[in-house]
Amino acid sequence: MLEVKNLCKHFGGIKAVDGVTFTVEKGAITALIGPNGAGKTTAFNCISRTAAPTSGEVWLDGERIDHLRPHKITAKGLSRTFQISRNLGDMTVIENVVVQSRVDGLRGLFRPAMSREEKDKAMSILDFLGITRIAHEDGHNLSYGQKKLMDLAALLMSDPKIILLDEPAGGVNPSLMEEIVGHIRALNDKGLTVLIVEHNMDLIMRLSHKVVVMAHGKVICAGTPDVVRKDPHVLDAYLGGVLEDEAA
Amino acid sequence: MAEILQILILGLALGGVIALMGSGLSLVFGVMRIVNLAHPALIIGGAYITYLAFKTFDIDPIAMLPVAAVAMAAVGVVLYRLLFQREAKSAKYSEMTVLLTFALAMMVEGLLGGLFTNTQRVTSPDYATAAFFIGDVFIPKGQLYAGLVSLAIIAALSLFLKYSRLGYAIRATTQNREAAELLGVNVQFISVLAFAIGIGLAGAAGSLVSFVFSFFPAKHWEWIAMLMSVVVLGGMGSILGTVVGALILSVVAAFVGTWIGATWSTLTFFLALFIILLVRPQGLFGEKPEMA
Amino acid sequence: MAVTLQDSSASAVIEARRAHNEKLSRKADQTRATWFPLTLLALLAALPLLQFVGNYNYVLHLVLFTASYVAMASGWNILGGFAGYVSLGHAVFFGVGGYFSGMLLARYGISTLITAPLAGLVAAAIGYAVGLVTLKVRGPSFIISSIALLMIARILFDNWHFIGGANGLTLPPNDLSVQWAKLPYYYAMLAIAAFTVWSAYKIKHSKFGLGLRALSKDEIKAESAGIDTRFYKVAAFALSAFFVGMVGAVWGEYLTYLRPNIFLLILVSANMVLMCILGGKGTIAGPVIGAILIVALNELFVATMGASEINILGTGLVMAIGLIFFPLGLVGTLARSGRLPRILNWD
Amino acid sequence: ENLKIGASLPITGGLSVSGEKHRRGYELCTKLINDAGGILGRQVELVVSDNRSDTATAINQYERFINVDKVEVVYGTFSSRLTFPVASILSKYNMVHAIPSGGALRIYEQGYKNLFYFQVNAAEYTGKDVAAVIKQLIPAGETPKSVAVVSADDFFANAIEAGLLGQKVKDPATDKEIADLAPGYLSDAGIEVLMQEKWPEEGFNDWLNLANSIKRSGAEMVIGLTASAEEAVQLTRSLKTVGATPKLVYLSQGAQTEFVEGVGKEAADGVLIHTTWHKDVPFESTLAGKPFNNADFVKAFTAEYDVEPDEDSAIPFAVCQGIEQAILGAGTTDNAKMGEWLHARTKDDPVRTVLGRFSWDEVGLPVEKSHIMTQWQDGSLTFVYPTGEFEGVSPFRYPKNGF
Amino acid sequence: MTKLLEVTNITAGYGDGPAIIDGAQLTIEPGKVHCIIGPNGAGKSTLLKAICGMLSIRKGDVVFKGERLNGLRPDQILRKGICFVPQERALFAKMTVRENLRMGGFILDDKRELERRIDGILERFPILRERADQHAGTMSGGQQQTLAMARTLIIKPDIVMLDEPSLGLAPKVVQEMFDIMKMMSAEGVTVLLVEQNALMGLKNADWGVVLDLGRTLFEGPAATVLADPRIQELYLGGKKAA
Ligand SMILES: Nc1ncnc2c1ncn2[C@@H]1O[C@H](COP(=O)(O)OP(=O)(O)OP(=O)(O)O)[C@@H](O)[C@H]1O
Ligand SMILES: Nc1ncnc2c1ncn2[C@@H]1O[C@H](COP(=O)(O)OP(=O)(O)OP(=O)(O)O)[C@@H](O)[C@H]1O
Ligand SMILES: [Mg+2]
Ligand SMILES: [Mg+2]
Repeated sequence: MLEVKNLCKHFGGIKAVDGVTFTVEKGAITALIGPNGAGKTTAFNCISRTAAPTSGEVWLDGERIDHLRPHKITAKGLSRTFQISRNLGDMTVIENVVVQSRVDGLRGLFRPAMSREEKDKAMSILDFLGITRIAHEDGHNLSYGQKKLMDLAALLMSDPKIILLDEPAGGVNPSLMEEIVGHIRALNDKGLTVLIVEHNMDLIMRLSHKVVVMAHGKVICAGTPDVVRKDPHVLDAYLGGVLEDEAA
Repeated sequence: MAEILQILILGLALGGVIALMGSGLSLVFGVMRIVNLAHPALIIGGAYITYLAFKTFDIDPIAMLPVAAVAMAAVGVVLYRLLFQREAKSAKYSEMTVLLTFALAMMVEGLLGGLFTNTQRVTSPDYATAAFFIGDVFIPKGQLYAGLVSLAIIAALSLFLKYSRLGYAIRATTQNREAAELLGVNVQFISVLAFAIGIGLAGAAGSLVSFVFSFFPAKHWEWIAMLMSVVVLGGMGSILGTVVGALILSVVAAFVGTWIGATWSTLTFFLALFIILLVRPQGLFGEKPEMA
Repeated sequence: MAVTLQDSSASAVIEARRAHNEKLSRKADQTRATWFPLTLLALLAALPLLQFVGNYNYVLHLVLFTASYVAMASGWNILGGFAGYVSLGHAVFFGVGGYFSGMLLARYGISTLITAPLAGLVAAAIGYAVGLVTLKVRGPSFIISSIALLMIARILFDNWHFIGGANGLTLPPNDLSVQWAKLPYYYAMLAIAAFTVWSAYKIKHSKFGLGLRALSKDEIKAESAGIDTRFYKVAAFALSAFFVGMVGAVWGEYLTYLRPNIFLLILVSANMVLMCILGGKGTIAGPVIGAILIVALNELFVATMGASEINILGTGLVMAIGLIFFPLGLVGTLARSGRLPRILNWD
Repeated sequence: ENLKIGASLPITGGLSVSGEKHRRGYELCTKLINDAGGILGRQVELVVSDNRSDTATAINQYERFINVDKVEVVYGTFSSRLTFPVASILSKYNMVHAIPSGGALRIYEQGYKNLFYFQVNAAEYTGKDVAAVIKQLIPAGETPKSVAVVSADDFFANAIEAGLLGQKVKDPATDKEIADLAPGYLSDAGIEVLMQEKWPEEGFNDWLNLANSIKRSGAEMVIGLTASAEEAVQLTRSLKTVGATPKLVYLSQGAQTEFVEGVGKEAADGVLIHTTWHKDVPFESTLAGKPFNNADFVKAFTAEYDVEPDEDSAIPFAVCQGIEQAILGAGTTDNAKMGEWLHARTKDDPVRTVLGRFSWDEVGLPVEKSHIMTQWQDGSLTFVYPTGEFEGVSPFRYPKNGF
Repeated sequence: MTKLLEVTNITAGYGDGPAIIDGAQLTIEPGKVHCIIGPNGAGKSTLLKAICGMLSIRKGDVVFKGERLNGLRPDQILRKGICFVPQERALFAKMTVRENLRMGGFILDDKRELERRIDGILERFPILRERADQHAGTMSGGQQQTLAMARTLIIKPDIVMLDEPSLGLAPKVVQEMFDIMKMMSAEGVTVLLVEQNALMGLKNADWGVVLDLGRTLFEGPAATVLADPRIQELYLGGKKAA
């Protein structure tokens, strides 16, 4: 479904992403992991085109998308969240969510901002994430975790085909995280493809079908969770033996 | 050849003064995120101080520069406390200040108008209308002195910002007010200080301007757009950029003025602004924005 | 220390929280008062009846003048208030509109009342083209680019001899008697103002408006939310230029005199901005209230202080005080604190 | 009941320097009239409004005078650019429009009623007197052969330039030709134009460069048509700085004291400036029905404001005198009657003001008046032309030896 | 048992909005690691902000070494010895890593000593040493977090308050982070942290605090908190613990 071929992103001398190639299969949950500064977020940025790749190709459903503007990519069904939540202050949470719903054509532009159905849909998503009580709160008056949840809610509003989640569980309460995991899985069951960056190994191992490991801008290993967790490179570069501790 | 050299000299000489006029603007923006539309009006304030001293006590305008700078800096402290302190934490700060300073510009103009009437003034020390003649070319003394003094002040200021502890604190406060506060910077004090320095620069520029251009309270409207163009060309907030921008634009304007027509020389400034926005929106020395 | 679980107090907190949430949602669906602007419009439409009992030309002039600024400030609001791009160069479109229709009137005798929408379109086209360049930058850089736009337009108009250059262009006054001469422009301006306010309302409550608000906060986020930010903002620029252009067209014939330094003045732009901000940027009633206030204040200054620098000082002071105490504008700040009178809630 | 007279003036903004002086002229005249018992036994109340140099405001304020303040008579405003639209509105109200400043020919060709210009002639014809000075006061062989003409892109300056260079005056609205001034006063006087340059009305700073170009052109005469005294100062200072040495310098502005103050005595020396008024010219006029000559005016003004008056105060004073005489002459403040009375003036039965005698042609331009050409000599402004019309004319200094 | 910092019954909120913190209390003992947990939006960050002077305290007292801190500015509180690293990291995006560290020691007067300590820090964190001249804003999320944390070590405060220090860090680094924290407390720096990674947090802490709806619901030794089944269910992701 999503194919990344030889993607590079250089900042001056820094090769943040350096020839990354991987695929995300339709209907699967793929995890992208790696140490801090490995280039995961940068790869996300290049895929969703919020940053222009230095070179390389990105294909979505057999169509090349690395030259499209971000909104076009979103329109093609690829949505993302940001590691450090970007939310729209001065707009209520529900507006933040509804803004993400699709607008078709020029006439669609002048339809009412928030139709009944959209509002209901947004409320049900908020409900689903357990944040209905802040529906009318201002976007920038939220706590860190609330912002993350709002981002996720907004993402779901646009009925994407594939979602890119950048550390969705970072800063989210463990209890809630359990639910989010459940929801992601439920969405995935309905056919949504997921690419997820996370440092919570437990979550990754339970959730993903495939894991891609990056370090220093390169893919060092890819495969099923079980294969990856045993890979010595991964252990050394990333996990640092932590998993063993927890398993024990 | 002599002609080209001459035009170059005249452009550079004017550019030096414009650089000083713009640098305070750039500093206040860079440090405080305040787009100070009142800057030219305050420059005129400094010019009046200098003019009064020149007229009544016959004090040389350049000698008056420190006095004008300090006096205007004091004004800056008061203005900051009255106008900007309250809002300094707001997210919309930068935008709001554009309007606030627009209002300030009107107030300064009104006040100066009330005090000094709208008659045009200019100080005329001997050097203001004299020049060094070197063969075929000449260097106007007034502009030369003004330019040199400007560059000296700007250099001193840049060093201060780059290396002194207060300079550090000023830069840190600019970038992240909250963080600076958490690291022990008294951001209130730093803000006042930075603003005062900026307005002090306006005062200093006023002293130099007093013998380079003639002025009256309403004159500042003519300067603001030109100064802003210079600042944007150089990159908002970069003092080095402002200097380079001022010099480049003044030189280009001088050539355009001579070869194409005086009408079009002012156009140079604004056209350059558009071109720079087109090809390099962050300006010559500005920081690149997040998304191109 | 003993481990304690303080359950009982928790329920009190939950109660307080619920109350707060309720207050928030109340704020969200406070009903708007559309009857008020409609009544106001009806009253103003009937105002010229006064001419039967005396000469109230000056009153009409003031209303007309206010209406022109209501339209311009509301138009400006689409770009400045909704999309968050503060332009100090909108006077350009005022000038473009004025000159376009003015030249048609001068050369072919077609009244600007007919060609005003066309002038609006021309202004919009120019706005679109300019927007493609200047909307690449945000914040202060944009503001400055807009000032530069104004300066460039000024220099070009000053040197364009076909339209009279810096010397300007006189238009023939209409043949109506003094009593009635103002009426065509009065009604035209009133109509434009009403249309603009209505359009602004429609835009604000459309997908387009929501998108503009989103991009005014964070363009990258908006873009990745599927909003074509470049098109949205350029379209907003064009739309706001359209309304300002229409006003310019009618204003030109009303003045019977076109001159670059009547139209292409930073003060004209500044007035739009000031009215919008003072009234409440991004609100519907804001620009209207702002325009009325500023014109009224101006009148007050001229009437009470007559000719003096105090004029300028006073205007600046009012502006500063307004900004300091009502940072979101009159309407915006009152709404934020929940004290907005019903009749001013048009959103 | 007081007789209300309204005047909208640019007290603030770009034209404020002259605007303020105009106010003094009007105020002084009003005061003197009131001291002498008013007009037709009524005290005069002067209502001045600041239009901030803004056209729309100016129009607005005249309407306000008429509708709200209920003034019976108005005085004109300052500058061509404000006068033009004001003329349209006052014409609509059938008011007598006495114009202190607004000399562009186009204003008088619009068919407005009741215009009365209180200066010498339309700006386009100013060059005539410049040429006359050159022809009459400079020995034939020594006249300047070449000239650099630089001017502000300003209504008034453009108008003077059109006359000097012999351009066509057109109404851009209709493309109709209003006047063809060819071949122009300069070529008439046998002077070749080596350089011609315009600077924009606002925001121009590059004076040294302009001066340098003038110098390089090698022209023997410099004509500077500035929009304000400020620009005259800038231009002169720059010419001095670059070391230009023209034989003759004529400026359209610079008769004010600020000019010498700004450029210094030496630089000002020999600069030729046209003016409508000079303090030493022995014009005879009347005020409140009594003789009141120019010297009286200077004395009264100095007593009142502690500075000597200049042209910008004398002209509005004359406007005020003209209006007073019109009311007295018509015996009423009915503007139609006043207009008739003013139009009926002739050379022998003129309006008498501190600017001399006035009578007008049908469009409102004065007949048979010439400018007073003044020259800065040793820090004071002396008049050098016309010779033979009145006493006190100083000898013309030529050539100017540097700045 | 000595108390270093005592927070009694405080009320605080943003601007003139509702009280977010309402009746929270906290006792900090010297040299220990304290961990606050609670659901999203509970007010944890708000509480820390109130303590360090970023928000004004409406009611109640914050007493540090017997001295009331209410009403002091953040910079004054820092000088008293309380250092706060907020959740949003608070770095200077356009300054280099080294300059950021230098700012971290802004209150130190001795320049030489400052440089020495910076070198020490860079020694300890290779990630930072590699990037000493990179602008902080261009570093990855985890790198920024490391920098923010490292910065506090420069001035050796009495109390370090960390808002979710493990946020966005790779597992390996998280462990290092907690090790550093332990080391700090061993050196006599008292640590107060807020953690969503509650398991990790409590495991490495001495004292646990549960905050919800702006007030302290539960306070006790970390092990006790960790073991309490109610708390496990409500705040630690019950299923996991089960
Ligand atoms: N604008 C930039 N300029 C220079 N370097 C950058 C820029 N953006 C990112 N980098 C560098 O690129 C590398 C990859 O960063 P990225 O944010 O993609 O990492 P990451 O894998 O998401 O890490 P983390 O898990 O910590 O979020 C880092 O070393 C970072 O310093
Ligand atoms: N700047 C603000 N203005 C107004 N309200 C705010 C602001 N920041 C947070 N809040 C509100 O205060 C409450 C507590 O926020 P806080 O950030 O303290 O939560 P937290 O416990 O740190 O949550 P998280 O674990 O998600 O970071 C939230 O309900 C939020 O809506
Ligand atoms: Mg990342
Ligand atoms: Mg938090």
